Amino acid sequence: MSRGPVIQHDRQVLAERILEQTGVDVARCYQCGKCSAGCPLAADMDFPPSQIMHLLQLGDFPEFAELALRSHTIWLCLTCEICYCRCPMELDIPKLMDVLRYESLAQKKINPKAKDIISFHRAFLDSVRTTGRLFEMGQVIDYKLRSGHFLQDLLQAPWMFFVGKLHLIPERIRDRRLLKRMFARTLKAREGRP
Amino acid sequence: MSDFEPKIVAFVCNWCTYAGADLTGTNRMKYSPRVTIIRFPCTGRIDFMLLLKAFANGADGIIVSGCHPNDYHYSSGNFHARRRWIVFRGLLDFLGIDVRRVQFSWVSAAEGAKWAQLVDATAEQIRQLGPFSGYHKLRGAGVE
Amino acid sequence: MARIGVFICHCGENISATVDVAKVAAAAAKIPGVVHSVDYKYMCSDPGQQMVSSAIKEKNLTGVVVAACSPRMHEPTFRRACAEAGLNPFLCEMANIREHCSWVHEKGEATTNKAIDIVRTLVAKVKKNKALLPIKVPVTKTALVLGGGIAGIQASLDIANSGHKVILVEKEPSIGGHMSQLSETFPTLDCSQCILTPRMVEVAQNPNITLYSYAELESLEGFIGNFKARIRKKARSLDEKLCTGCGLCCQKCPTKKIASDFDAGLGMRPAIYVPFPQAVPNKPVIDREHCTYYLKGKCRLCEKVCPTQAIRFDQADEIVEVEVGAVVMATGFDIKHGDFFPEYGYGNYRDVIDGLQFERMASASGPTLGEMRRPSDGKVPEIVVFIACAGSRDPAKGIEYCSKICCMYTAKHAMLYRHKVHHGKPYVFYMDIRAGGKMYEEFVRRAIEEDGVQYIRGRVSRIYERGGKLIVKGADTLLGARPMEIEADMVVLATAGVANPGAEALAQKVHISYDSHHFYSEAHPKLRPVETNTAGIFLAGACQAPKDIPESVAQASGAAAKVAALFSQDELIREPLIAVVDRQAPPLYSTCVGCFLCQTSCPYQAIEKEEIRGRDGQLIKTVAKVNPGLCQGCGTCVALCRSKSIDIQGFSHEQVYAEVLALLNRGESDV
Amino acid sequence: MKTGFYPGCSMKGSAREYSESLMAVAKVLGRELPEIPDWNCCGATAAHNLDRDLALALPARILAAAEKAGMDEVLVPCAACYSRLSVTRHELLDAKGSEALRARISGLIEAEYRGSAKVVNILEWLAGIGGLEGLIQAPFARKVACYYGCLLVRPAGIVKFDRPEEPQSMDRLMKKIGAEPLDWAFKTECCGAGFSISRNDLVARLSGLILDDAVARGAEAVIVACPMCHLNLDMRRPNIEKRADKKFRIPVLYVTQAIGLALGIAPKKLGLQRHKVTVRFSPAVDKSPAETLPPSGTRPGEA
Amino acid sequence: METLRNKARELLASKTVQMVIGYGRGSGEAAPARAVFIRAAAEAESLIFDASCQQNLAVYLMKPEVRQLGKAALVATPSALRTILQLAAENQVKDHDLLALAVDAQGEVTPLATLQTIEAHVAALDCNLSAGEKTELQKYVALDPEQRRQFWQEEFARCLKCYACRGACPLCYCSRCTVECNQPQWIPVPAHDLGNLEWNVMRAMHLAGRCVNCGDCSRACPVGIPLYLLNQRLLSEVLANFNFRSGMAAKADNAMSTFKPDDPEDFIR
Repeated sequence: MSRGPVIQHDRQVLAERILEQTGVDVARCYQCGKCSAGCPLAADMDFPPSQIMHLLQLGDFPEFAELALRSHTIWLCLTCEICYCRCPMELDIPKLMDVLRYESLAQKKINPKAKDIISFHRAFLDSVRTTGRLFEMGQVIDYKLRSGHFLQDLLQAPWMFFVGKLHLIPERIRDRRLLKRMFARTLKAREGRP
Repeated sequence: MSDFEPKIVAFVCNWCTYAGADLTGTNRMKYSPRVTIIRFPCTGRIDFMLLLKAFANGADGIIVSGCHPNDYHYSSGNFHARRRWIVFRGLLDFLGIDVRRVQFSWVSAAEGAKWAQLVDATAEQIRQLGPFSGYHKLRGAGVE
Repeated sequence: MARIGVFICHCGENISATVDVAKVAAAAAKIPGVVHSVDYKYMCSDPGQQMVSSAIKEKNLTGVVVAACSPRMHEPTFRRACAEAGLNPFLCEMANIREHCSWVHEKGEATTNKAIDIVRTLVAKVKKNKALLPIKVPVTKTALVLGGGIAGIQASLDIANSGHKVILVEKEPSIGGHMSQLSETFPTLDCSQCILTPRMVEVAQNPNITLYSYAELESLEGFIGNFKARIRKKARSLDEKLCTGCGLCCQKCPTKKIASDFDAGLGMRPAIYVPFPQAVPNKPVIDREHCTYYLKGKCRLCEKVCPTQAIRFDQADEIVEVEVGAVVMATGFDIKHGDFFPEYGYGNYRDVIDGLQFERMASASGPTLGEMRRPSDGKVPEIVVFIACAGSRDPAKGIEYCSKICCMYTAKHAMLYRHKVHHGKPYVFYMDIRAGGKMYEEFVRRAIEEDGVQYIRGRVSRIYERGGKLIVKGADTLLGARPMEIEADMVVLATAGVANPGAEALAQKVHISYDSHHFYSEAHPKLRPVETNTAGIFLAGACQAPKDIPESVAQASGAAAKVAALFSQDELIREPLIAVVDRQAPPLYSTCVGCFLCQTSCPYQAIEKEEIRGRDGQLIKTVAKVNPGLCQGCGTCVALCRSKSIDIQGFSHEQVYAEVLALLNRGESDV
Repeated sequence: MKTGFYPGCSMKGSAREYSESLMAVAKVLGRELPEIPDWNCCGATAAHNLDRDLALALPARILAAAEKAGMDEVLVPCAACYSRLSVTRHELLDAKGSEALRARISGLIEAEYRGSAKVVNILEWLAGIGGLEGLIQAPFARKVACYYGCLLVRPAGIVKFDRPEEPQSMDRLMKKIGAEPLDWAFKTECCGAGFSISRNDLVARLSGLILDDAVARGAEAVIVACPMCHLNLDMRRPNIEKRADKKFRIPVLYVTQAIGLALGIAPKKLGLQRHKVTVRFSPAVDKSPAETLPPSGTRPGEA
Repeated sequence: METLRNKARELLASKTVQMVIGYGRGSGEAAPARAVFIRAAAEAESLIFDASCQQNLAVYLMKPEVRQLGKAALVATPSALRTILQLAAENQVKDHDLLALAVDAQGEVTPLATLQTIEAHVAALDCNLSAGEKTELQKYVALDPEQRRQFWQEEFARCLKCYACRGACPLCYCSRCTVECNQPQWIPVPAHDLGNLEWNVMRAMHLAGRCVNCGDCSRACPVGIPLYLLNQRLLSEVLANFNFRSGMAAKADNAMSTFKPDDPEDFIR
């Protein structure tokens, strides 16, 4: 590392995979920074969106692409779409972020700070997988178990229950088997879990 | 059939393809001698009847080539030519005349290498198709 | 009976290394009609040319084929040699056996045979060649200059000073264009008015220049050297000859609150007005859309106060017809206006202004008399944010190209602001600073180093108003793309430079091509930058692309030089390789049936309708006719004509037909 | 024209008042809104964060079910679900390479997705209903901050019903019921969306900025059209206030609740009692407190 | 039929037109209808209109001897109406040169005095190839090229170069046909295979973007060559590639004398 990043030419770079999967050509970005200027969470990100784009533009240096995959940014991105909406080159950054998340998951390069966010997503989808819909109560419990944040929001639950917003029994759809098959062929197949 | 050497006539425009073929020469790139060029001011000038005349008089294949659209000496003649070729090809095809014997192309004045490739590829194509004897035989007595 | 001479060149060894030239010469000699066939080491050398010219004389040749290099190389050489020997130059053809044969094939029989084929083809062609005479077109030595901005002014003065008449047409009431709106100019900070107004006065006083202000081109017909233009002089509603420009009417006009275009909407003007005090001509116009008399039928105050009784409420537009030999397009540009950038509140917040508005604010003759006062409340803005590329380099909301002038004028604006508000703070959001040009980079450095303009690299995402401040949300991409907010008092957008709204319609009117942004297209991006594809029409200034003043002036002088060169001769001489429509003896007159498909296909509008009339004046038929001044000889019409009534000289039906047959029919047949 | 209804999961739970108020309003307007049979969750943020095919398949199954039930359009009141369904429809019908993708997703959902059912959001749906003005019982004469959030107006190329900056459709709707929509700066800024549970610190900050601007401009209520936005601005109010170290008393109403009040529907039927932040509006013209208040729960400032 | 006759009488009596070009009974029982030129109101009863009236009478508009007789009213089938518009687009017919009497299968007669009204009338017609025509054309398109070549060779072998196709075609109005050019001789004079092919290729190309598919060339052909197939094939090409239909507007630019920058060019290297 003391020599600094090293160019590697003989590999398919991340930017090319992104282009293939999303049609977003990172080469079109000319680093005006408007995405970062408008991003609601840019200040919380390790690499604001324009910098993610630049890391990908320098794809001949694998270490830079790696920084993008290991970034906290890709998990903080809320898909609020404001960057895409204002990008002068009409680059669909939110869609690109999706691909970076998939790559980060597949290559097991998840930023440790993103653990809670991903736990929440997993809990959410588990609920959908088993019932076909989101079972808010179950999901929150699942999330607490995954994240270890047992005490957070403890005070909310009774109130929600009281005003009729929290159900104790999940709603289930009829064709749950199909849902299971859909999960098995997508997320589960990708993650290689039962 | 292996010693068959096709006769190919190239109808080209003066400003792009003719100059492109000049560049091929200046760069000493080699290509098949079976193709001979006839110079026109513009692809727009090329009458489809001339293509028929070439086949009738023994051509096995034809190249028609001019300036790329929008990169053009006479602002739009090649666009008109393109339309004409679309219809002419449709007609030839409907008459059962093998349209692979007419190769249309855009070769600019800078594309010397493309010209050489085009000629060789066309010559090879026509070599595979063989002599256009079916058409040549149409020429009955008393012509010309 | 044809008597053709064939001259085979060795080109040193360039041809003879792979082609058996002696064999080619021998084969050529056997072609019927060939009476002379020789080969020589260098045909293009003096002795080689001498061989051609003596053979023409001795053998009484009716045609010459020089088999050598590409005609693009030496056709003019040999045609000149033929002409000098008394043979019409268009009876000489070149057979290209070098670029198209000896250089591209290996030595061998096939190569020699191909050379023979090429020679035979050209011999067949030249037998069908006809002697042609160059086309002469008379030239009207008056130029029409459209647009009276700095480019049109410069072009007019240069043409007029070379001794030719100029008709200058300006659509606004005064010449001066955008340059007259500017406060100071980069990189010298000259006062724009100070350097421009003397030129405007020169235009008014030059006897060679006829100025039509408040006028527009109605139509343009004809071709190089011979255009007919119709100009609409819009009604000024006053008699220009009587008006002395005293200005009393403007002072007394009761309708005073009309947003002034000249002041980019920041200032007000009356309904009868001159756009600015130094206007040329200094004669007012009545704005009929706002004048009380035209709206309500009452008032006529200006008429009452006018000391020379010059007001003419019933004046109508007037059409003037002029004949000109050349046209200079100098119609300038516009900046992108309106609500195209909602995230910046442009068009919504009054203190978000554009570059031209800033110029008027900074101008000593502007609505604030040069003081920095923001439009909403007239307060001096303490913090001003300048935003570069507002719409430029932005295919999503603006235009994809770089408007070129904004980097420099933004630096100038920030600098001028700092000169006027010493304690003020100017910030510039930019992505790249494009300061290529003499003293340009130095100018930008001066803004940063001496005038303390703070440059921030990044684009602003959004601007919103809160509590009388404009909150500017940006980011600094040099500092980890950190988002930042500036509470500004005023924001100046360097909005994109675009073509004038009427540019497309005007281009169609004069038949010149334009790009997808409606900027006018030059004939060649490098080698013919001031000409259009239409002969006789030239370009000057920002109607071609955004340009700064020095570039506009340089191009205007270039266009003027082209016009002067055109006017230096009484007749234009053109190659006669053009299309002609068949003419026959009565009763047929022409085989043309007048379907006029040729007319729509012609890229040059060179095909006209000709009415053939009998002695009694009765119309017999309408047929096509090619205007030799406009035809460029592409031949698109020739291939389209079903009755083969159009032919093209130099590539005639007979010539190309003979070539095809000769190429494919080896052996001795003569076609 | 058969319009189907996709409630989405939160309208069955944490946002049930949105559903209740919608149904009450639809009843007055004489519209039937049959639910899509056996609908499933759209996958929300979680699915597209983790797996693209799943993120497309879940909404595709919903849309295919709507098609099968003969629905020409589907009303999706939840902005987040609307976004997922719209994006899916775009990807499977209009985007480059959509044909192959459509085939693949149809395989996953074991049904053919054709794309015949349109997806409409609540603002589009309400704008399409004529004669609303004539039904007003008590004009909702309040200064309101119309909060569109992210997903109703973006991405502009896919949801094309209003412009992405300075949208106006909700403002127009509010004018129809007698409210005064304010010009404010945070109409389309993000509230923190799906981070309500996993990163409520971020939600507290972003939502705080929104409330701050609305209050500063004199708004009496924030109007929303998204359960997530409501959750963040209303239920997360204690977190917001804690982070901002100040109190915000401004209530947050679903667009259907505001309309319901103007139509004279009783607050309880509109589910106003289920809010964290007390809503003191009643359908009466005068600004007296609502007759039925939520029985209990955490009042602003009590958390 | 009586409506038509009455209209003709009225037009002639009022001198609105000098002549009505219409259909009359041919000689013999099964003979097809033939063109008649009615110049007096009294002759109007010889006018007929029935299923046998197929000829495109617009062809007579281009004959100088007919033109000399003054303004005509033309009994016009849909093809004839489109021909009139196409001729107008080619500057051969001007507004008010003629009056069209549009007739349909029900015998309904609509007088159309201006090109604009003809345009409006034509716009309401179905100008697509009929289902039967499409099926037949498709049959040939589906053949392999060699079968198509043989088919046409056999068809053209019968061609006599009598030029009846040209004579019947209202759009073959050139005062000098290419076939009559001899400097150079573009088309060989004798009726041999090559000359026949070149003649028919040339005619088809010259009708591309112009032919309105009236079918009179095939009806005129004494040896029954299905020339309409060539024309239908090219009008389908023109429609598919350039989205252009001939004979729909009096001021339309021709498909073959215009272009679009994005015309297809996948066949060009």
